[in-house]
Amino acid sequence: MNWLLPPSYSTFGPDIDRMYYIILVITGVIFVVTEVLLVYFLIKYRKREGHKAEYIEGSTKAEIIWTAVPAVIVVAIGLMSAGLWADIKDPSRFPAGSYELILNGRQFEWEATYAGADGVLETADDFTLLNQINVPVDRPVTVHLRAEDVLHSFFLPDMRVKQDAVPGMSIPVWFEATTPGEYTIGCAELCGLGHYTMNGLLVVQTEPEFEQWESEQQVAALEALERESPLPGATASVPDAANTARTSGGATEE
Amino acid sequence: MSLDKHTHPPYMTIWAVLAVLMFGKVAVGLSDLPQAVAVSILVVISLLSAGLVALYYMHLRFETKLLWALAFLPFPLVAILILTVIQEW
Amino acid sequence: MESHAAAVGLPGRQPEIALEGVYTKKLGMWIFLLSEVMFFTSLIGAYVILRFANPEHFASPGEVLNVPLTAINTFVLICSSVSMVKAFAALQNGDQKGLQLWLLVTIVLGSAFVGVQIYEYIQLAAHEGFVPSADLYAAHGGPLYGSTFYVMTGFHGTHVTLGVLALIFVLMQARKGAYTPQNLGGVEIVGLYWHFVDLVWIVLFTIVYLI
Amino acid sequence: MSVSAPTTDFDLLPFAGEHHEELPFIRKYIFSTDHKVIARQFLFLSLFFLVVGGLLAAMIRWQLGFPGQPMPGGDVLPDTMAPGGIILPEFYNALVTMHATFMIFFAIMPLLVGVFGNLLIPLQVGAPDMAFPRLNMASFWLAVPAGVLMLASFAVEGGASGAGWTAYAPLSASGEWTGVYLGQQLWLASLFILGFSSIAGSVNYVTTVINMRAPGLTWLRLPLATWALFITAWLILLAMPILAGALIMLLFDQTIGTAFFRPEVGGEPLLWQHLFWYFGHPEVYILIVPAMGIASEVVSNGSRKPVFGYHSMVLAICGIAFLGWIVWGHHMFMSGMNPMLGTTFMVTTMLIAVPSAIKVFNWLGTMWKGNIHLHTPFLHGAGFVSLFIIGGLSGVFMAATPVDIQIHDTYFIVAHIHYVLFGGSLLAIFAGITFWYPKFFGRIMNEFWGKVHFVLTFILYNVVFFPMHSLGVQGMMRRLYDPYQYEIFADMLPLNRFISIALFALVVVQVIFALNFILSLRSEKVGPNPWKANSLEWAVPSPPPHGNFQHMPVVYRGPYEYSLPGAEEDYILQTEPDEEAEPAERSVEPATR
Repeated sequence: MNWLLPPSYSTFGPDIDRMYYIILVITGVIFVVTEVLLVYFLIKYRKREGHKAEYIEGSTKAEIIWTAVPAVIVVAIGLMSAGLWADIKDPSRFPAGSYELILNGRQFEWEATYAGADGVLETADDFTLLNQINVPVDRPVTVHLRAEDVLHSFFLPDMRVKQDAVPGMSIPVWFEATTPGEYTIGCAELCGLGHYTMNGLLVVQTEPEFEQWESEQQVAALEALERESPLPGATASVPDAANTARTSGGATEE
Repeated sequence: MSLDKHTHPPYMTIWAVLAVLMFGKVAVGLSDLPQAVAVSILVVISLLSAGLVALYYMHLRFETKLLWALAFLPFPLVAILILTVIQEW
Repeated sequence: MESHAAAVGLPGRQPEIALEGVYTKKLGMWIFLLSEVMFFTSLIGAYVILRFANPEHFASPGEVLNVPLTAINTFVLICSSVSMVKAFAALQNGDQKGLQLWLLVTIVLGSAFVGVQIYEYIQLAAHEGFVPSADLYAAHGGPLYGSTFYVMTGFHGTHVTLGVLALIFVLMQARKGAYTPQNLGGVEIVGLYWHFVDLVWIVLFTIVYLI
Repeated sequence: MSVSAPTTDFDLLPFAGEHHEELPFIRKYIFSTDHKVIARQFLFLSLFFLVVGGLLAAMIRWQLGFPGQPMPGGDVLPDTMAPGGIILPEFYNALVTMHATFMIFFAIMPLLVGVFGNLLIPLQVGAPDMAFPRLNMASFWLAVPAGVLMLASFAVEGGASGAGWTAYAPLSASGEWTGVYLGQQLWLASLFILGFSSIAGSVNYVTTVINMRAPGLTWLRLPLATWALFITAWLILLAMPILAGALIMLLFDQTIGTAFFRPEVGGEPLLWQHLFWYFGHPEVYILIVPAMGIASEVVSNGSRKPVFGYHSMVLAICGIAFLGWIVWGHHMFMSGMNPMLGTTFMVTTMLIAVPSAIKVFNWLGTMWKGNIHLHTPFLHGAGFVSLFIIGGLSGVFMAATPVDIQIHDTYFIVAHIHYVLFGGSLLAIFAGITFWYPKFFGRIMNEFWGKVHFVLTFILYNVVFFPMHSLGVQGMMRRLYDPYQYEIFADMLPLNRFISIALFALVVVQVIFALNFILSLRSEKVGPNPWKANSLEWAVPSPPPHGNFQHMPVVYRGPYEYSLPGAEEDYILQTEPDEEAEPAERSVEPATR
């Protein structure tokens, strides 16, 4: 059993962890004090022959104290976390110059769509990735989160990122990875019988690695586009050959 | 509504007022006033006629203040729900 | 409840403890009406929010819905509210005949209201293609318009029908002379419910038909 | 004062025992309008559903502890659920959904509101029965079909609803996503009918408390159990209809194909979440406030000392009731709700921690300088207080929005839910059943086995649920059929297996309570006031006769005047005339002693 949060690898991760530990300390102290007090009272004031309880109806002074003190503590915690919450979730405070991509959740897989050679999302030359997202390290990334069928929840435990994907909405989610490596993508909202199979891979690459990977993908996408239809017709979301599509749990209704 | 008092509230006049208000609403509704203006007028009129029905036909006006409090209880909750959820869009 | 109190030799309730003048049945009905307010809040609130979220789904007044017919229908319901109050006033004066007459008028007006509404549904569904289910929806506006319209007005219509049934029951009791100026419980309770249903329609008519 | 033999016009020989397979029979279905009979009927109904909910929990823990392995006794289940005893993913989702639905709507809520509301309110306010006895009977006989419909949803084609007890749209809005069509519709219809049952009951409770209090029983002389049930009735009255409306809209989405919550035809999934949680948060206070009331009663009785700060306890309950309406957004921080709304809901949620803190400190204040009798109800009450502290404090983690990012929809939330619902409400229910057993059946439960059951339950309970905080902090999500698919959770299998085994032991330990409950139906009869308490229900014989009071009781004092200086006993019934009071008030003959 481990009460410490797993290590975080995003810029706002440590701030969230600090909030968790502050609350852990405060609630820990209150927990110990109250439980010890309870046990102490049970032992000290246990029934003894001839002893009578003291007729005390209460004391307004005590009431005021244990109304004001908890109120101050909880409001303080609230104010501390309000700023951090706005930085993470309020689109108007997202860092500028972030790398954009679209993530589409559907029953039992994640599909990431990257801007193709023209650098503009949702154009013919976009390339997609199934159940895998590659992002550059030390650079803010904005994921435009969407869902096709039911609610899903984009959860990066190592990056301290969680956001429900709602069909009909495109919700921006940002994070900035600090260390390259392979991390887990999870679905945290019940989305049907294959909910537990919706795990994916977040690959954080160094700048050169990412540049190289991205250009390869773009070229592959362009070639696929040429082969398929010489005229740049409808946006063909070409299943990326490089990534083996994971066999999803249930039949994915297209 | 104590039993001995037989003077009834002016039911017929209230009926006339309600009818006038209702047809007035229809006129405002079908007129081509800008929507914001029309909506606010309509809301005011319907709250007014709803109040009239509650006060005189449901005899709220002659009941104890506590019943007024009970009758009024759900309306702040209604306002909280609609005004909060509407922020979403 | 009265039979219990008698059985156990209980003197009547001390009025100063109870809510002065609001005897148990009336208090129970008022409290039930509060829960009804919240039920309609849920439906009307959903309509207001959905209309605010997707205005393009909804048509402006008169385009799809037949406002003149419903205006007359609303007038019918207002008249039924008056006849209900006249019935209650008649009972207070001890006029049993007047009570039964006005109750009958209320029942007729109430049934007329439900009849007109059913006729309106048939008109809308048959000719305009204005139906609750999204896939069959064909009228101007979008499927949300049909869904919200039918659920709100349908549940209100159901409440009016239940009101009419209750009024019929009260009329039968009145014929048997169950109500006296001292024991006007049943009539006042049905009256409160009826006025509440009329009150909901005043709000509903405005929001659905006129905005 | 001779007490004439209670002329009970009903013949009730309950031999209900909730052995696992056997359904509790009442030998004769009694269409009675006596609030005490209805309380007993609710008791047997909800204890039965408590057992059903417990079995579903055991199956969930089996799948999490021994994923994919055949469940002992699992071959009883049809192949659509568990071929060869191995639980299928869709059945697991149904288990998760129905465990929560049965426990919340058909076990804890009826046990707290249906059972103790019906038994205590008329007795504690000094009324012969509820304001509307027939409506009260209808309230029970509406809950039965609701329960039957919910049980039936397991047997229909496609199985029971698998969209979670919160039934988030669009997953719940159309069977296309889960393959469950009729099961989801039955789920919706069943809760809709249960809504009627709750509203009928609450209208009764509120009217009885307002209008039928005995003379002298002012608002500030009401016992805290009745205060809690009164405020809870208000919460039900104003919250259940919202759920009823939302359920109807979802039911039409499912059946007629309307567009309320189906995004592909223009609906708004977030609207369902707002409506559900606007009902949902008052609902979770409906599940805890009566438990707080019961805890105050047994803690004060056990400590032989007045409740510390009665006025602030009442204010705290009212505070919880008001604040309960403006916090629902904290269930939706991650749901795509406007982040600025998140900040407002975070502040209101932080504030609602204050009334709970006040109550905890007042319970501790009650025990301070008491003369504590460690009888079973008090033990459960003290257990409630200690576990409610943990439940309340773990709520602060989720109220802080950034921390919620990591722990939302993980096992941290599951731990919090079970600390307030199992450690909180269920322990208070055990306290209540043991404390008012004389008023239910005229006998008393065995103290020794009561203590054995408490100690084993308390220990095993913490062994099962405290580690779940750790699972949640590691990020393990809720409702995962097989969490070990994720490599980062693979090493959590041993801990999950340990929790599962501990839970099986916990379920087995509950047999002690069941046996104690059943065998005590035959134990020796007890007098009107075995626990030496003060409120009015202890001024009538056990079990109280039809009509409860021989004469209209007159109340002279508060409900918690334990160890009054100068009084010979350490308790004084509320009907005891006040020596200093002027003679006029003592004219009416006090009720039977």
